[in-house]
Amino acid sequence: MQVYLDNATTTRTADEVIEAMLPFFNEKYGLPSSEFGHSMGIDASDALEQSRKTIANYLNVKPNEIVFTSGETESNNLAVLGVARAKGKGHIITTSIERLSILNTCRHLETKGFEITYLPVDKHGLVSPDDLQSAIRDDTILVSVQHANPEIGTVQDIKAIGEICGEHNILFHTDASSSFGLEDLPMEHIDLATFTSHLIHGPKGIASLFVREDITIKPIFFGSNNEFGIRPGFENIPGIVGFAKAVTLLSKKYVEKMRKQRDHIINELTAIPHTYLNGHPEKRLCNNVNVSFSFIEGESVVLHLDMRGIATSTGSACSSPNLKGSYVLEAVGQDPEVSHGSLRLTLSRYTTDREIEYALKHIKDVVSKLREMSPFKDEDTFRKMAKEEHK
Amino acid sequence: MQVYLDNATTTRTADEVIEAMLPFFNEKYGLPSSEFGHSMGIDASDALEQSRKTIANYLNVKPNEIVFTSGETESNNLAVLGVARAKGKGHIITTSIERLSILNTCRHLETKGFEITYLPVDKHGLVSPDDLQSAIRDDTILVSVQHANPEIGTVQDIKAIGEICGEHNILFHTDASSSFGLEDLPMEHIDLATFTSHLIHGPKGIASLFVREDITIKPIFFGSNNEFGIRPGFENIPGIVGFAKAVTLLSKKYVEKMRKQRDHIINELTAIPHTYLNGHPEKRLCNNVNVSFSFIEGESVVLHLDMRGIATSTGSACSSPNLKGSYVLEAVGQDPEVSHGSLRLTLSRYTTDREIEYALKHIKDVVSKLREMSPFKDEDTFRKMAKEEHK
Amino acid sequence: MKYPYSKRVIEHFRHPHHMGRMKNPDAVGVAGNPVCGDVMYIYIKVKDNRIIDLKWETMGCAAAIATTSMLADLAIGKTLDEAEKLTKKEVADALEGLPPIKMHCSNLAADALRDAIKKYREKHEN
Amino acid sequence: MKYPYSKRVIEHFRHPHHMGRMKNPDAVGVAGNPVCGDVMYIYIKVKDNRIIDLKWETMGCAAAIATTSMLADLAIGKTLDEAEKLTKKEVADALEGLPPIKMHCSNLAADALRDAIKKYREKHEN
Ligand SMILES: Cc1ncc(COP(=O)(O)O)c(C=O)c1O
Ligand SMILES: Cc1ncc(COP(=O)(O)O)c(C=O)c1O
Repeated sequence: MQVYLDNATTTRTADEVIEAMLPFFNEKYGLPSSEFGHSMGIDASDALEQSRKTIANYLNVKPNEIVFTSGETESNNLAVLGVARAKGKGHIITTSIERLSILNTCRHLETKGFEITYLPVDKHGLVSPDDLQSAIRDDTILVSVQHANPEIGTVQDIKAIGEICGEHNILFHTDASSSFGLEDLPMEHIDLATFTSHLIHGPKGIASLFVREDITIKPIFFGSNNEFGIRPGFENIPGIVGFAKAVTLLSKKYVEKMRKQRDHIINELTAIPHTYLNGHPEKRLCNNVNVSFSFIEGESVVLHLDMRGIATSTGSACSSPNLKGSYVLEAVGQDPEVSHGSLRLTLSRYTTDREIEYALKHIKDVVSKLREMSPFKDEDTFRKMAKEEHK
Repeated sequence: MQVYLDNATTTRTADEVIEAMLPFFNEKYGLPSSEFGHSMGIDASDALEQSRKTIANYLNVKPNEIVFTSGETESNNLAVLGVARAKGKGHIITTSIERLSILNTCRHLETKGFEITYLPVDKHGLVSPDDLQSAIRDDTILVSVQHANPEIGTVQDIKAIGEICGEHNILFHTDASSSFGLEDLPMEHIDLATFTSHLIHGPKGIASLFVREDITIKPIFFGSNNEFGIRPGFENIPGIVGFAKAVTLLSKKYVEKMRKQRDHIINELTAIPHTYLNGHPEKRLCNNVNVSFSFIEGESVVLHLDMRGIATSTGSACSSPNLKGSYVLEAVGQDPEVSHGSLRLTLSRYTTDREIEYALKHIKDVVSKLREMSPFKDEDTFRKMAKEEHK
Repeated sequence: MKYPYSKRVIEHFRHPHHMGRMKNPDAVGVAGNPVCGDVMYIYIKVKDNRIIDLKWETMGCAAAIATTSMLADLAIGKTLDEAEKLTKKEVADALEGLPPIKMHCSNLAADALRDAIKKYREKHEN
Repeated sequence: MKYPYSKRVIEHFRHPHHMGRMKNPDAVGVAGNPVCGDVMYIYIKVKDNRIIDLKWETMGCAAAIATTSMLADLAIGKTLDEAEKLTKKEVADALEGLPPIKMHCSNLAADALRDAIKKYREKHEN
């Protein structure tokens, strides 16, 4: 049995999406290069604008507020750098658990004279609106807070954050890639928002940035005058068509299903002794489970599970190419010895109950086998040894 | 009959390419997010590195010299901005007939204190190596000259240009998107080169930048540490796999076929009175025909041909969304009244002789019908009226 | 085929009305210029201050061709005073609209007609 | 399944040798720490200055588990002097190599063994 439980990394492209894209590869393969050009180009232009409309309708925004980009990373950069370049200088507020495409862009801006506040989060990964309120300065130009965290699943109070930004007339960006289709987003409180295709069973290599009509941002690279002058370059028409198709397939019924499955998994796993739930117990993505097992290390869990056909992920340092542990688990205050034992399971609409039963059985078995192998059997010894070596 | 003669804008994705991509949409849909993660991610990582190797082998360069990006525009920006950011200041030399992604990036850099020389071209679109030689200054940091022009097909002497750059120790970038697979490129004289997928029957939304191993450039956006730290963001695996597959399908035999077809078309069209060949008579892409018909306007030619199933393009201002004529035809010194009547036909490996005969018949017919409708019948009146209104 | 033009524009573009040079026109009007890509010549025959025939020659884009053809339909049979008042907007409306960008650059037929009427009057008032 | 590990590593990871706690060891060695994610306990039984039995417990990644298992195979039967000289490289080579990044962070079994031997000697030299 093959069970894919890494849907926060990427999702399977839906068959309906592939079918919608196919004609744009080898039949309607034109590009909208000229308004007064040939039919193949006009068809491409129609497909582009129709797709834009589909996504705008879903979000209840205007088509000219949707800009297509190559991915979440580019959209996030376009939002943050685009505002920074339009303003020239100032103060930006973000959080310590944003994506690297936000964090490293902010770090880059620090070298250019911008000042950045990285808001802390509580032990559940929540940003406090009060913290935001007190971080605001006269020269604050932008607040960027993700809708939901892809690792621990915590969903922020975007309405409260957006209202504070609105009161102070500060632009508010949210990376809503991880929550797209899973959680409602109060678009009326948001100025810029990132949505990516590959997390909603659309193709990779395409995303969008919502840019409220009355906002001016500057492009991050230069060329032709596409996408309202904000994003040059030929449009990835098959990708855009596939993205829009994926949006039409979003449905609340999947959310309900995943929420039930998630709660079942959390109940089963937290019943294992010395196991902690990471992230918020309630304000949490319907498809996200993240737990830490004391005494064992996550890479071995992921590897054993993979050998049994189950794809999962971990925040363990041993699993990362630079041996750094998850900065998100660090930000919520988890001790490193515990975060080594973290395991993330993320569901999709295609995840079946049978797959979940299979995965649960094997997770329990693997955890018990690895714990048998571990020198640690009780929290005291484990924590004490960690503390000693911390000194 | 449907005849697509706009292959310099974009090409049909080859069926073999689609077939190669398909499994990466809904079977092997993982992402290489962790080196020590699950099999689906490892398969994605293998596909990525195998594709990189395929493209590097074709170019006879090292795999770690190939960086994947979202398109020609991004690759060109990464080359020019990437060098500019690494150097901090200096002088850049380019030409007046580069792509907008080079020209507008250079214009942006002018606002940041960089100085740019835009080399002129001769009436055939050729850059003179002597002009380059004399433009070089002590603080010149980069030369960017396209391999071939997508509009008029002129192929530059990249070896001579690269040698001059080499002698002066100046980085040399070439946008080789339009010539990829059609003209040999002396990679040993080049430091950076742009290649895009959608012009060689690969998918849209994916391209690469060759960056010689010993060169440092800075990324243009920020995030995760992918692509040797030069291009962050999750990889578009299906796109990359499709791009690599398209490279394996390149073949000299198609070049030979297209060259013959091109010469036949040029012979037939220049036999029409008051018709001029744009671009170089010999140093010209094997798939490019560009002619100007006096007395008529290109948008009507393109539209009439489209109604007969033939997709072509024109440099006429009337065909562009901002009513500006082709800056390439302007740069080669063509009078605007003549460039309005330009028609570009660009071939692909799939273009058949039958399609060409069909197109030629209809082009001749359309030109003759539109000339019948035109107030101009002789060059003298035509040019004189243009001159008068120019004053 | 979904062109950026109305069906009417496409009809006139494909099968223009009254196209061609007139043998002995009473006046010839010109608008546009080759540098911009659109040039219209309008030839009129006038009788009792009424346009009894009109022919035209146009170099230009689809909008230029269609507007000249449309104008010919509209102008023939009108008195000079009536024809002189024909506006670009009337021509465009009769064509079921034009793309905004084409309204001013290619829709020059009314100008050419006014030029022809002016020249006719200059000749006949002398 | 093409893991970043050799077949040998995967074999030992799946079916580790000599794994478990030893009832009455002559000495226990430790290496690594929970903060870094890899901890090895090595239990030895010694007779006539020779390791006649070895067991181990490891918390850690696949490389940590496989190297401890491999080390057990290599050490059992060796004299203390021989066992003391076992290097990380020898362990890695016996496993047909390790990913470079894992060479130093997870390949700690030899250190744990040396720690056990040291402790054994301290106890028995007194
Ligand atoms: C290896 C890798 N690639 C890509 C990404 C996505 O990066 P971003 O959040 O910048 O889009 C991540 C996530 O952090 C990553 O770890
Ligand atoms: C409308 C349009 N889109 C995209 C492009 C490609 O632009 P670039 O050369 O910057 O890749 C062009 C070409 O100039 C263009 O005209």
